[in-house]
Amino acid sequence: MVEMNMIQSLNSALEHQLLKDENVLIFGEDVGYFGGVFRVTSGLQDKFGAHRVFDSPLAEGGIAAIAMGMGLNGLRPVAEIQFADYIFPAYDQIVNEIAKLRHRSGGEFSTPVTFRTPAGGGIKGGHHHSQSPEAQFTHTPGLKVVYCSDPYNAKGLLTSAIECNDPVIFFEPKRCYRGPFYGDPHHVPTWKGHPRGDVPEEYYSIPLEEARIVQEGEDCTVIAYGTMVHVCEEAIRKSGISCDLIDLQTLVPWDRDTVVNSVKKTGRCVIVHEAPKTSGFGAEMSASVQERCFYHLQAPIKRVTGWDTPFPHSTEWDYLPSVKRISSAIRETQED
Amino acid sequence: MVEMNMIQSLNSALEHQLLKDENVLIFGEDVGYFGGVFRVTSGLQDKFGAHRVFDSPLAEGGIAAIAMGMGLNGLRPVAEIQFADYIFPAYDQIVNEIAKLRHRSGGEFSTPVTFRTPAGGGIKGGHHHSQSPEAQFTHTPGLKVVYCSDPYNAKGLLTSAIECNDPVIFFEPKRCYRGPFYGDPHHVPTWKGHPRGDVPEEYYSIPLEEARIVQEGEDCTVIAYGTMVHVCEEAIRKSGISCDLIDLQTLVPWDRDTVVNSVKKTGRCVIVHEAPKTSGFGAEMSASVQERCFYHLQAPIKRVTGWDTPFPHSTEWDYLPSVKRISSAIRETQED
Amino acid sequence: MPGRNTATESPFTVGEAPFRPGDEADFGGSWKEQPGDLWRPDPIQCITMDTLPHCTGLIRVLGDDNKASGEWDPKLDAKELLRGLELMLKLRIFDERMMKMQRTGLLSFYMRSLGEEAVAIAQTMALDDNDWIFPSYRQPGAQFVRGRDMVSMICHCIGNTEDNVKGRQMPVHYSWKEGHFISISSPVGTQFSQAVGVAMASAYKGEDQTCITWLGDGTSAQGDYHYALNFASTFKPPVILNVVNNQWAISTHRNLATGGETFAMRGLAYNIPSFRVDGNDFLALYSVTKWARERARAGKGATHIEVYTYRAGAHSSSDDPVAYRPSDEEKSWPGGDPIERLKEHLYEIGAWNEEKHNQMIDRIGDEVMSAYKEACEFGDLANGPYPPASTIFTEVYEKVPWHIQEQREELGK
Amino acid sequence: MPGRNTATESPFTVGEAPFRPGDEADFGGSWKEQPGDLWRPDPIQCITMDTLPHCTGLIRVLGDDNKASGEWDPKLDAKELLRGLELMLKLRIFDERMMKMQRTGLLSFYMRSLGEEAVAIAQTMALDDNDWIFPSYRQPGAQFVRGRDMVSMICHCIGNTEDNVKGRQMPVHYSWKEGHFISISSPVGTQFSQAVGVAMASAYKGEDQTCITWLGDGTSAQGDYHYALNFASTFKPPVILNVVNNQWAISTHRNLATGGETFAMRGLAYNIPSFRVDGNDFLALYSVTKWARERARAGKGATHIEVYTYRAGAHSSSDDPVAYRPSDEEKSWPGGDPIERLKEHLYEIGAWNEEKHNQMIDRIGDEVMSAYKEACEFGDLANGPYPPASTIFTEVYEKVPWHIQEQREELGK
Ligand SMILES: Cc1ncc(C[n+]2csc(CCOP(=O)(O)OP(=O)(O)O)c2C)c(N)n1
Ligand SMILES: Cc1ncc(C[n+]2csc(CCOP(=O)(O)OP(=O)(O)O)c2C)c(N)n1
Ligand SMILES: [Mg+2]
Ligand SMILES: [Mg+2]
Repeated sequence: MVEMNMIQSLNSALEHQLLKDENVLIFGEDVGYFGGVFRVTSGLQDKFGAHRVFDSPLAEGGIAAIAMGMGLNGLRPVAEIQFADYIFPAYDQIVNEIAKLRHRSGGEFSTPVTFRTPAGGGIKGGHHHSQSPEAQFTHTPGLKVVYCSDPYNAKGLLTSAIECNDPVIFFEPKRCYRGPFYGDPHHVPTWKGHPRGDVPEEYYSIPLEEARIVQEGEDCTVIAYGTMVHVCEEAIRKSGISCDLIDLQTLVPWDRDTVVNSVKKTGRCVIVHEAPKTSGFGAEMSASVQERCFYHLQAPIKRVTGWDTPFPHSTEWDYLPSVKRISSAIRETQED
Repeated sequence: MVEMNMIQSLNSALEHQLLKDENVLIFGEDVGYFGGVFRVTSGLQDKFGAHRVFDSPLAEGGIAAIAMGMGLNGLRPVAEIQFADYIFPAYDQIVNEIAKLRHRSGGEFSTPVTFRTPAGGGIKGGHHHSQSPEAQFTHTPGLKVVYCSDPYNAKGLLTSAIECNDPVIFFEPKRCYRGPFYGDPHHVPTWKGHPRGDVPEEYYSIPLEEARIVQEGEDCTVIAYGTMVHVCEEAIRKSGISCDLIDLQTLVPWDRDTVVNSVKKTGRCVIVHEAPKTSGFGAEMSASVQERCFYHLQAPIKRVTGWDTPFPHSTEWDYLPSVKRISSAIRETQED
Repeated sequence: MPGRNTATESPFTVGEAPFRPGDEADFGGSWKEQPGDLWRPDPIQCITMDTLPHCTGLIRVLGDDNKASGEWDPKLDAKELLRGLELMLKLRIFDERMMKMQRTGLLSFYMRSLGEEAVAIAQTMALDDNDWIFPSYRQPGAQFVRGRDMVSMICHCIGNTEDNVKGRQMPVHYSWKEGHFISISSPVGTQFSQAVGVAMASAYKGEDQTCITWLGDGTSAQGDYHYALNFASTFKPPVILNVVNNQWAISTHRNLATGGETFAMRGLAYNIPSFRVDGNDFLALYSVTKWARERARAGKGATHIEVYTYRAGAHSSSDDPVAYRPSDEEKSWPGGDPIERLKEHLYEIGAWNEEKHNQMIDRIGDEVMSAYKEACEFGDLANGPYPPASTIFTEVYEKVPWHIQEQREELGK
Repeated sequence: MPGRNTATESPFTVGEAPFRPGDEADFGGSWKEQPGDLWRPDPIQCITMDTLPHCTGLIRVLGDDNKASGEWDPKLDAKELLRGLELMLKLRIFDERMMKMQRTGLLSFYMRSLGEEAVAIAQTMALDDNDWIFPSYRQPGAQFVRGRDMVSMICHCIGNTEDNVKGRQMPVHYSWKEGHFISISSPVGTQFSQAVGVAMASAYKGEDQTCITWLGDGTSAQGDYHYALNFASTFKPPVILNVVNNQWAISTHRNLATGGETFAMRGLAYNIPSFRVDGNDFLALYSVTKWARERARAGKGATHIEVYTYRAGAHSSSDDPVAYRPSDEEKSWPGGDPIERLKEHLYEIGAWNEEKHNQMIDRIGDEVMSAYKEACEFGDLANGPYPPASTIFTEVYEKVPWHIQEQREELGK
C-alpha cells in the first residue's frame, strides 16, 4: 500500500492496463504530451509512446466516434472527456451508437469503450464545469455507469471498467481528486492519512456490480455516490442517527441486494446526489426502493439533491447538498 | 369544430401561429417544400413563403444552433426534428446552451425555441425510429417538456409551446398521428368520430401546466402521456377497476395538484410510459408521488414501461407496455 | 413595423432545387467533362493540391461512345467487368423483389440502391476481401461482392427467426461480420467518423486493412462528416471517405443543403486528396477506389471521394418523390444508368450480347425468387414467426444483468 | 503477436508540436509574406475563388518597417489609431490586474487575451455599434470598444452582488445586452453556429446588423464549426466567422488537431470568401473585418477569416505552459506583439511618442485600479457578499414554476 490521491490512483489503474493489454489506447484533449488538465494521464505518454497515449482534436463527438470504431475493431479505447459538461457533443455517438452496437448487430459487434470524465461541483466551476450528468446515461440501456468516490475505489473500478466488454461511462468526482470533501469549503483535507488513500501499487479490481457499505447503522439507509459520499458521512455524524451509508459505485447495474437489504433493515431511506432533482438518478433509486421495500418503509424516502436549476458559480455552496440539508433529511425520516 | 387527425391539428396550430406572429419561423429537414415526412407542415410554405417555412440542411445540431441564435435575436423559431431519435446530435445545443441561456446571462437573453419531434414506437421503427427520449430532457432545468396525445391537445399544447417564452421540447406520439392506439396493432382506428378528433378550427391554447383527467375513478390513479394514454384507457376497461386516468400533457413542470389529489383519493398509483424503465420519467413520478402521498399509499406505486433494452423491430409488441401488462399492474395494486 | 422584411422579400437565401414537379428537367444533355480530361496522379507521391482539378472536374472512364479511355481506365479484363455487371444486376433485381415484398407487408420498410448500384459494387470490388466496409443504408450491395447468402439477407429484411440481427433493427440494417461488413445504423453519418477509428485500429494492430465508408450529400451536413475528415487529416489512417452525392436527401435538393459547389473540394482544406467521380461509371469508380486503396496501403492516409450520381428511385418505401421532383428528372440525368452503361461497354468491346444479358437477368431473377421463398420459410414480418421475445433482453450487455433478467421474467416469454 | 505494430512503430500519425520545452523555438524570423502581396477584391463583386491566394498567404498592412502599405491599408486617421492603441492597452492592463486578483483569490479563475488584444479591439472597431458580437472567452475586449463600464465588468468577474449575471457563471463569461454583446458560454464553439441564427434573424427582421463571432484553432474541430460554415453557406446571412488560430488549444498544438495547412482554406469549399490575416497587425485585421462588414451589409453573406496569431500567455489562470512549450516560444513569434506594433507605427508616422505612451499607461492603470476598488465594494469571491442565494432559482424559466419555488423555500434563503 502507498498513499495516493485519486489522480494518482487513477493514473496507476491506467498504467496497469497499458502494461497488461496492448489493445488499450488512451486519448482525449490534452491527455498526451501534457498528461491531462487534471494530470490523470501524466507520464503515460512518456512511458508508453504517442500511439498508446495521445492528444486528440478538440471534438468530443469525434473522440467518441473513433473510440467506437477502435473498439469494434479489437481495441480497448479509454477516452477522456475533459469535463463531464462537455460530453454532450458526444451524446449521440454514445447513446445511439456505442450503447446499441452489440444489440443492433445481433451480437456480431461490440465496443468496450471506457469514457472517463471529471464530474460534479465544488470547484467554483459555474454552469459548465460542475454538472453531474450521470442520469442522462443511466436511462440508456447498453451503457454501464460508474461513479467513484475515493482513491481506492477509483483505481479498482476503473480497472474493471476498462476490462469490461461493455461500454462504460466512468465519472470521477473532481472535487475529490486531491482530498475528500466533507461539505465545508474552508476545510480542505487531502487523502494523506485517509484510509481510502491507502492504495495497493499492484493491480486490483472492484466488480462493477457491488456497492460499498461505508458504514453500518440501524435507523436509516443513506445512498450516495461520488463527492456526496463524504458529505453524507459528515451529515450522518452531525445527525446523530445510526445509519447505513451505501456508496453505490456502479449506478447501472446498481447493487440491488445491498440496497434492498439495508432499507428492509432500517425502514428509512435518504438518497443524495449533486445533480438536479427532477429525473436525477435519485428518482430511480427512490422508485426502485419503494417498489421493493414498500412494506418495510416507515417514512417517506427522501431525496437531497442539487436544485432544478443550472449550477451557479458564486453561490455553489447553496446549491450542493449540504451537511445541514442531509442531516435534517435523515432526522426527518425518524420523526414518523 | 371539424374532424382532424393529429397531423391536421398540429398543422392548424402552426398556421395560426404563422398568421398571428410574423416572428414565427418554421424549419427542419424536409419541412419546407415537401411539408415534412409526416406532413405536419404541409402547405405552409406555399401559404407563407420560403422565408417563414423552409428546409434546413440535414444537421440537427445546426438546426438547434440557428434556432437558439434566432430566438435570442427576437424570433420565435419552431424547429422540427424528423424523429426524436435524431435529437441527440442537438443535445449539447439544447441542454448546455438553449436551456441555460436565460439563467446564465442574468436574464439578459433568452430564446423561446420550440422543438417539435415525432416520438415513440408502434410503427415498426426498430432501434432508431421508436425512442421516446423525454426523460433525457426532463432532467435539464430551463426546458419545458410537453407530450401530446390526441388531436385536441396537440393543437392546444403546441400553441402554448410556441407562445411560451421558455424553450420547449414538444413530443408528438407518431403512432397516434392518424388514430388512437389501444394496444392492438391489428385494430387501426382513425380519429374520425373520436371526441378528441373534434378540433376547433380557430385558435385556442391549453396551458403548459395542466394535466388532463381523461377519466375519473376511485381505486387507482393511472398516470401516462402520449400513446400510452390510449393503451391505458383500454387497460383500465379490461381491468374492471375504477381508475383516475391522468394524461400529464406537460412533464416539466408537471401538474402537481392533479396528480397528488388523485393519488391521495385512490391510494394507489400506476405510471406508464414507453421509454425504458431505469431513469425514465416514471421514476420521477413515482419518487414524487411517494414523497407527497406516502401516508395515503395503500400499495406500492408501480411502473409499467418499456424494457431496459433498445427498442426492437420485429418484436415491438412485446416491448411496448401492453394492455395486459398495464391491467395486471392495476389489478395488483388492489391486492394489498 | 416599417421596412420590415417578410416572406415577400429576400432577407436570406433559401436554396432552390433546379426542377420541381411541373418543370421540365433538363441537365443540358451529356456531361461536358470527358474521359481523359483528368490525369491520374501517383497514389503514393500525390500531394493534396495535385487533386484540385479533380475536385471541380469529374473523373470519367466510360465515354458517351461506350468506350473506356484516359489515364483512369483500370483496364479490367472482361471477366471482371462481367462480374461487376452481374453483381449490379443482382442488386437491382434483389431490390425490386424486396420492394414488392414490402408492398405486400412482408417487410416493414425498404430502401433501394436504384441508379446507384455501381457505388457499392465497383468500390467494393476495388478492395481486398478483408477490408472493412462501413456502409450507409445505400451500400448493402457490397455484401453481394463478398458472396453473402441472399437467404440470410432476406431473413434479416423480413425480421424472421433466422434474421442474424434478431429482428432488432429495421430492414436493410444488415450486419455481417464474416464479410467485414459493419452493422448499419439509422442515424445518418455516424459511421463516417467511426470508420476513422476502425482504420486507426487496423493500422495500430499492423493489419493491412483499409476501411471504406460512405454518407450522402444531405448527411455531409452532420458534425460526423467534419469529425471524420478532421480526425482522418490528423491521424492519417487507412480510410476511404465517400460522399455519395445523389442530388437528393429525401425531398431536399443539395442546393438547399449547402452553398458549396462540390463536396469533393471539402477534403482539400484538410489536406486530404479528393476526387469527384462519375458515380454511374463503373470503371471510373473502380479506378478511383483502387487508387485510394493503394494510397492507404502505403500508409499515406485517407482519400476523400465525391461520388456524383443520381437517386433514381424514391428515398425509401415510405417516400414518393412525385411530390417534390419531376418524374422525368431521372431520365435527363447525364450520367445515365450504371448498369446500362457497363452493359453497353461490354457490347461495344464484343464481350457480351443481348441474349446472354437476358439470360443472366432470368437466372438472377430465379435465384432471387428461390432465395425469397426459402427465407420466407423461417417466417416474415406479416405472419411471423419472429425471433423469440427473449431476444429483446439478450446482448444489451455481454451478460444479462439482474434488472434486465427481472424484466425478462416479468414479460414471461 | 508477430509483426504487430506497437508504440515503437508508426501505425498512424500523431502530430507533433514544432517546439517543446527544451527546444529552442525558432519560426524563422519575420514573415515571408509582405504587406502588398495580396490584392483587395471588391467586397460586393468578389467571388469565393478570388480569395484562394488569401487563404494560403497572409494579409498584412503593417510592415517590418512599421509602415502601413498595400491595398488593404484602411487608411485610418491617427485619432482612430490612437483609440485602438488605447483600447488594446486598456485590455492588457485590465487583464493584468484581474490576473493579480485571481492570484489573491478574489476571482476563481481568469483568462487573458494577452498577445491577441488586436482581435477583439480592431475587429469590433471595424463594425457598427449595434452589430451583434458573439464572442468566445478571448474577446471580452470588444466591450471596451463599446464603452462598457469597467466596474461592471469586474463585478461580474468577482461574482459579487453587482454581477449582472448574478454570480451564475465563471469569471470572463460576460453578458452585455446593451452593447449587443451576447452572453459567453463555456462549451467551446457553440456560439459559432448560433451566430448564424442571430444573423438570419437580423436579416429576417430587415435590420442592418451583422453578427461577428470567433472560435479558436482547437475549437474548429467541433461540429459547430461545420454547422456554422455550412448553414452560412446555405442561407447567406450577414455573419463574420473568425477562427482565431493562436497555435495552441491549452497544451495541444494545432499540428495535433488537424493535418490541414490553413484554417482559412476551409471556407472555400463552402463557397464563402476566406482570408488569412496577421492577427497581430491591427490595421490588417481592421481592414479585413471592414471588408466582411461591407459584404454582409450588401446581402452577400458570410466571410470566413483565419486570424493568425499567437497565444502569448497561459491558456488560463489554471494553466502553466512551461510544461508543454518553450518559454521563449512567444518571443520568436514573427508576428510580434500587437500593441508594440501599433505603437511603433504611431511613432513612425509621428503621431505618438514614448512620453505620451507612458502617460497613457499610467492613466489606464489608475482607471483600472480605481474601478477595481469600486467593484470590490460590492463584494468579491473570497469574502462576499455574493448575489443572494435566491438568484439560483430565478430566471431558470420566465416565471418560477412550482417545483423550483418549493425548492427555494426548502433552502429557505
Ligand atoms: C441523424 C438523422 N437525422 C435524420 C434522419 C432521417 N433521414 C434518413 S435518410 C435522410 C436523408 C439522407 O439523405 P442523403 O444523406 O443525401 O442520403 P441518400 O438518402 O440520398 O442516400 C434523412 C433526413 C436520420 N436517419 N438520421
Ligand atoms: C466542448 C468543450 N470541450 C472542452 C472544453 C475545455 N476547453 C476550454 S478552452 C479549450 C481549448 C480551446 O482552444 P482554442 O479553441 O484553440 O482556443 P484558445 O484557448 O486558444 O483561444 C478546451 C479544451 C470546453 N470548454 N468545451
Ligand atoms: Mg442524397
Ligand atoms: Mg487556440
